[in-house]
Amino acid sequence: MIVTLNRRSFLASTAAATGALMMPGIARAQDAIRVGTVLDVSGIFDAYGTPMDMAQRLAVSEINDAGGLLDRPVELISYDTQSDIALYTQYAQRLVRQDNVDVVHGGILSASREAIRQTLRRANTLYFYNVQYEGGVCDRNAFFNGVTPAQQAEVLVPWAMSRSGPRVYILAADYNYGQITARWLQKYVADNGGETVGMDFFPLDVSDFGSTIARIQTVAPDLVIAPLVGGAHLSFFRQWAAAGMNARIPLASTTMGVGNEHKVLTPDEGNGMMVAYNYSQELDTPLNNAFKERWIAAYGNTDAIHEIAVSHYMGFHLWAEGVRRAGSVDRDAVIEAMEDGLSVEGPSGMMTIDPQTHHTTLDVHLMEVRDQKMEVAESLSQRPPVDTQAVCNLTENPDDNTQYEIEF
Amino acid sequence: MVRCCLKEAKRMDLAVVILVEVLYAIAWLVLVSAGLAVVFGMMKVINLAHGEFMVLGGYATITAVGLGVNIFVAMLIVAPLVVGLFGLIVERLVFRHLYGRMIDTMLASWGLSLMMIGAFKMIFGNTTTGVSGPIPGFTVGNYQINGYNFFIIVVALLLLVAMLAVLRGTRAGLVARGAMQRPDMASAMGHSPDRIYMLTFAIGSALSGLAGAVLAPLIGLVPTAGAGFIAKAFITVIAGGPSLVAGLASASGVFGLVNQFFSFLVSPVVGEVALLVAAVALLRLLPRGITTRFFRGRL
Amino acid sequence: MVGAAHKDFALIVILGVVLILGLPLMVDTHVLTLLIAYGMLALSLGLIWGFGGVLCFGQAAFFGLGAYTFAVAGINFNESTLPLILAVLVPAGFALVLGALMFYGRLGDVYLAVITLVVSLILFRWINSTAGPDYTIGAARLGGFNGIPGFPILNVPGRPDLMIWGETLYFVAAVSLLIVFLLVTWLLRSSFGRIAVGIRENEERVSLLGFDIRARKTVLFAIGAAIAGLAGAFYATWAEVVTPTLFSLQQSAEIIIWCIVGGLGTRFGPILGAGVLAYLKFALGQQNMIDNMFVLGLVLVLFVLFLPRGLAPELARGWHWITGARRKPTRRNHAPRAEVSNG
Amino acid sequence: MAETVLETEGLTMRFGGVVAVDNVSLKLKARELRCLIGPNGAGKSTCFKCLCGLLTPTEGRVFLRGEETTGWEPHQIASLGVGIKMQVSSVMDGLSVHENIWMAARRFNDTDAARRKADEVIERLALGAITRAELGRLAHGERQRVELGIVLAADPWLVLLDEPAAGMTGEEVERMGDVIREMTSTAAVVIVEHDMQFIRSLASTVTVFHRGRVLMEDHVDRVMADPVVRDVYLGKQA
Repeated sequence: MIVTLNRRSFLASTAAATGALMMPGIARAQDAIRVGTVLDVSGIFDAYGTPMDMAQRLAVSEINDAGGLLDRPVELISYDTQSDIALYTQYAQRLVRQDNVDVVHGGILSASREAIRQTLRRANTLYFYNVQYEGGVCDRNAFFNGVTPAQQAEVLVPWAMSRSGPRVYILAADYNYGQITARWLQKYVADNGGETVGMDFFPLDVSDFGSTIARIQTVAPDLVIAPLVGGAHLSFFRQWAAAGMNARIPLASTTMGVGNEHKVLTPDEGNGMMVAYNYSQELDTPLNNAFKERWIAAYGNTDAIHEIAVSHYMGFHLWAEGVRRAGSVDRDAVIEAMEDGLSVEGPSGMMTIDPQTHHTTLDVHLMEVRDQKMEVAESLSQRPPVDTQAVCNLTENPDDNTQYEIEF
Repeated sequence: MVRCCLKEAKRMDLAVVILVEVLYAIAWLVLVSAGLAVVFGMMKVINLAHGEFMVLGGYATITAVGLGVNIFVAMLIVAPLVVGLFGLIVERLVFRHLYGRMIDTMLASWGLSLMMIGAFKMIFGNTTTGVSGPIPGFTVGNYQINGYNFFIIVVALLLLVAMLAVLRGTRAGLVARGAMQRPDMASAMGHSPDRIYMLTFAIGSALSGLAGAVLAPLIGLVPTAGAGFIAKAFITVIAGGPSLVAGLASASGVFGLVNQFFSFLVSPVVGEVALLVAAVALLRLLPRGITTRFFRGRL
Repeated sequence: MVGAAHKDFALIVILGVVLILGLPLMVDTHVLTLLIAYGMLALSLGLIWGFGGVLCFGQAAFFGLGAYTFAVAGINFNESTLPLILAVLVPAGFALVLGALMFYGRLGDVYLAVITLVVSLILFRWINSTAGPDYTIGAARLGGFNGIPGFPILNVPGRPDLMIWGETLYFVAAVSLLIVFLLVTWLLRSSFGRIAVGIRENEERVSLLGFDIRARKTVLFAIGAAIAGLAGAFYATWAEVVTPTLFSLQQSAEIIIWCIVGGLGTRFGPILGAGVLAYLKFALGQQNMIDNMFVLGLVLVLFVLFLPRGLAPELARGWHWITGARRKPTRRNHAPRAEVSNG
Repeated sequence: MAETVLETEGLTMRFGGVVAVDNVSLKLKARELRCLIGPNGAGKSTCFKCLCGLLTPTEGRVFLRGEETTGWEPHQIASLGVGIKMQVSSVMDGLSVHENIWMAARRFNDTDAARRKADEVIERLALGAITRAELGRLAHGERQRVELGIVLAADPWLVLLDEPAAGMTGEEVERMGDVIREMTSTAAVVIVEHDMQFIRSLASTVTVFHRGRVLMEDHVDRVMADPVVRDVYLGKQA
């Protein structure tokens, strides 16, 4: 291999050949469909990743128990990215070059998604990002089934403000998710006649919030909204409660509970926090109850189930349905089948692919944490991803490859 | 009229809150650095596994609490004992073969730190654990403060006083002071340096364990949490210079003040960077530490 | 002497070419490229520490700086030749300033370690908090925790459309490492290198001979940083993403361990150490039985205790023993880590 | 009249409250041999360190060949052509005899000339047998000779020696004396020394230090005969 003329076209045409070349001695099970995942099963984001990995394995075993996909078994190749963004590109490259997978599911933090999205696009390997995020990514090679700000924050903000007051303080994780989400929150606060009186960003390893809690008190907001992420940021909620602030200023979050934080915190620490997600374990639907039973059969109890584990599970089934409809695992065939407005019903209700954005239309529930549970206060059914729809149209512009950010 | 005074009162409250936060930051640095300072002061050895010793203290506390031990007993007694004992074993196994080889000792302790992180991951899982603070919130006028901050401040203060008392008032302290000034002095006085080093290391480890234990309720404990402690402890001890207690207190004072000032004014990240910049500036100006210029000859 | 030098260079080139062609038969070139970037990084510290006596606890700072420079400049210029040069120059320039600050301040060993450590921590903290949209250099967003993905990878000079990747990247990186190795060999044979070794052995003596050790140490420090920066650029083009963890303490720690395990005071040792340990880490990362940090730590402790001179001198001794060609007695390597500073 | 190569003016060095060197003024002519003596702690070594730039005096000035060098770095002073040997044997242990001496010569010569110069010095000091040996493995006397070689290799016009004869055997001391006398044909030499026998054999002018001050300055024989000096010196020694 000498210097290649055009790297992209080269990769596309020889990805399969390279993979085979690199591991000459190993015979492959030609008939298995190969699914790759990259998830943080260890490190400070393991609270997100481990249940997602469990959900992934559950979904794969469900499909294999039912005879596989297109009469072929599904083989899962998963890598633990150890909460290290640099490992994402490494393992993504390995998945496409060496393991030669048919699809990649995974990525948790938006940073990890952006680290691998281009690699997978270049390699023409279909990518599913199954986690709630800040919205706006427009890429025909990728599908998104997590809630975006227009689905989540747009309803959470007015609801939380109506239960507290118009002066809002925002505390966000300092990376693309937190930065962009904070700007959406600012917009919705203003749209609802409120005022953002303060905004702070915290790197993901900050765990001492003492000075911040004092600062918030000098501003005395009516409401704090905290899109904080990861194990270190969990201490904010602890310290907030330890200072007795939870009795004084109501708190809402777009992320709290996604990693089952409400189960790690004591009831006293967590009670009253307001959130909005696509899923709650407390949803009493036949599909959710059946799902929980299967989960219990596999893992003993439902402790680990959380929002993004379920969306990961749903994302995998969305892809599986796309493969069934397409009758092949070929990337273009699957994309076309998916763009046909394909939908799947599961533990979190109905999910329908929006062909224009490759995002999904889904249910959103406004919830309040009560005794380590998320009690549903209000359900809003089938909300489309209007934020991304406003900027992204893959039907007209299939080569688009940008993440649009909210201008404010 | 009433309004102005309310504002005045609120400002007073805020001053109290900030004062408590600053004292807390200083106390935090004192606690985090104490174990390292003892080992460095006596043996001129930088124990780079210090952060992991602290994490071990944290895990010891959490495990003990999980077994039903009272949290204060777990923090103040169980954790220092466990970590002190661990330090003793490690000193016998590894470090005593390396005395006089300063850089090698540092590297071995670094290796130990990596091993401990690995062991934590295998034993406790690469995940975040924690306990909730045992002290309720505290009201100052219009403000709420984390009551646990006071506990940290008191522990740090008691620790400094205890160190001073031991160094000043006991025979062991006398020997220790001798050893700090001239390493050969202690042996001349008829004390085996081997034993002194062993005990110093064990005591330093116990202090690390104590620090990790009392800080555990404030943070989410992960196997790699030690890295966050060692750098600041390292900086504080070196910047403090040769006098144990005075160096610890003065360096912690300067850095805690700088850190909290900027944290409060801008953000915690800027506070931390300000601390680091202050450290570089301080070492450039006083390359042998604060206590070579001020507080000379004190403890 | 001149003849001996030529023979040495020829030997290095022959061995180098054999290794470059032979290694891909055993290890996947994708992994090898990473090992080469790490080997170059280890060589950079091996030079300043093993031959100059400067123990830098923040060598990763220059590595990260090189990688970030490559990424940021690549996004701005849309090609990679100038960025590659900048990736060498920017860390070198930074090291000149930092080195001057430290060495002209007559800081002792431990203080040097603290300052380098603190500086790399500052860089890490700063880079890690640049996620906001305001932190841009030209067209490049620094991205904070996200790092910078999607920058142009290495291309043939003058031809941004001819990209170098995969197996080609391996050969380019390997030949670059060989060239850097030859340059280091030449440097160590020059007066500058020999005086640098003198400084390692006895700083005061050399200054009393009339050499300005501060300037010399600063220059050597900058050369080390330049090599680390180049390694960073190769890492960046290999990984296709740069993240703040490049600046981390963990990364700095690994470089030091590579040097110790490979053999300080040798040129080949650090490269060997990096190759062996990075491959070990990679292989251990594939399994969940035993944590790779644990193994790495254990290796370091065992080496410090039982094999403080590292692998390379032992291998050399074994080689001489096998060939029976003990032309000169094996030198006791006075690595600068054996002394106790009483300053 | 020979030119003045070394001069100090009111040289004073304080450490905290201790005055180690107190208002010392020295003057040395070209090719002069001068010994600084005095009991332990008299300040002669501190004074020596001020001369070669290892310490910056608190007060006072140092001139070398008329140029003020107060506060200069050691390497700047050495660069003027001053050869310095410290009290504690200070060589590059990991390097060979030849490399050590070559490095000293390299400061004032190019690579090849430095090699020739090193060969010459090695020959002159009869170090030929151990030229490739590593310094760390040599006996004390040999190391001292190598140090002298390091000083000679730079062709200095001023040589500063701190206790050159310490720890040497009688025969070695004798040879050292010869080398030093030979040095004075081209350079002024300052020696800090304890060993009275050695000083006597050099038969030079002596400056006696006591409590940081210059007690007396005269020819060695007259100094040794002086009752005050005997009192100070021997009183302390005993």
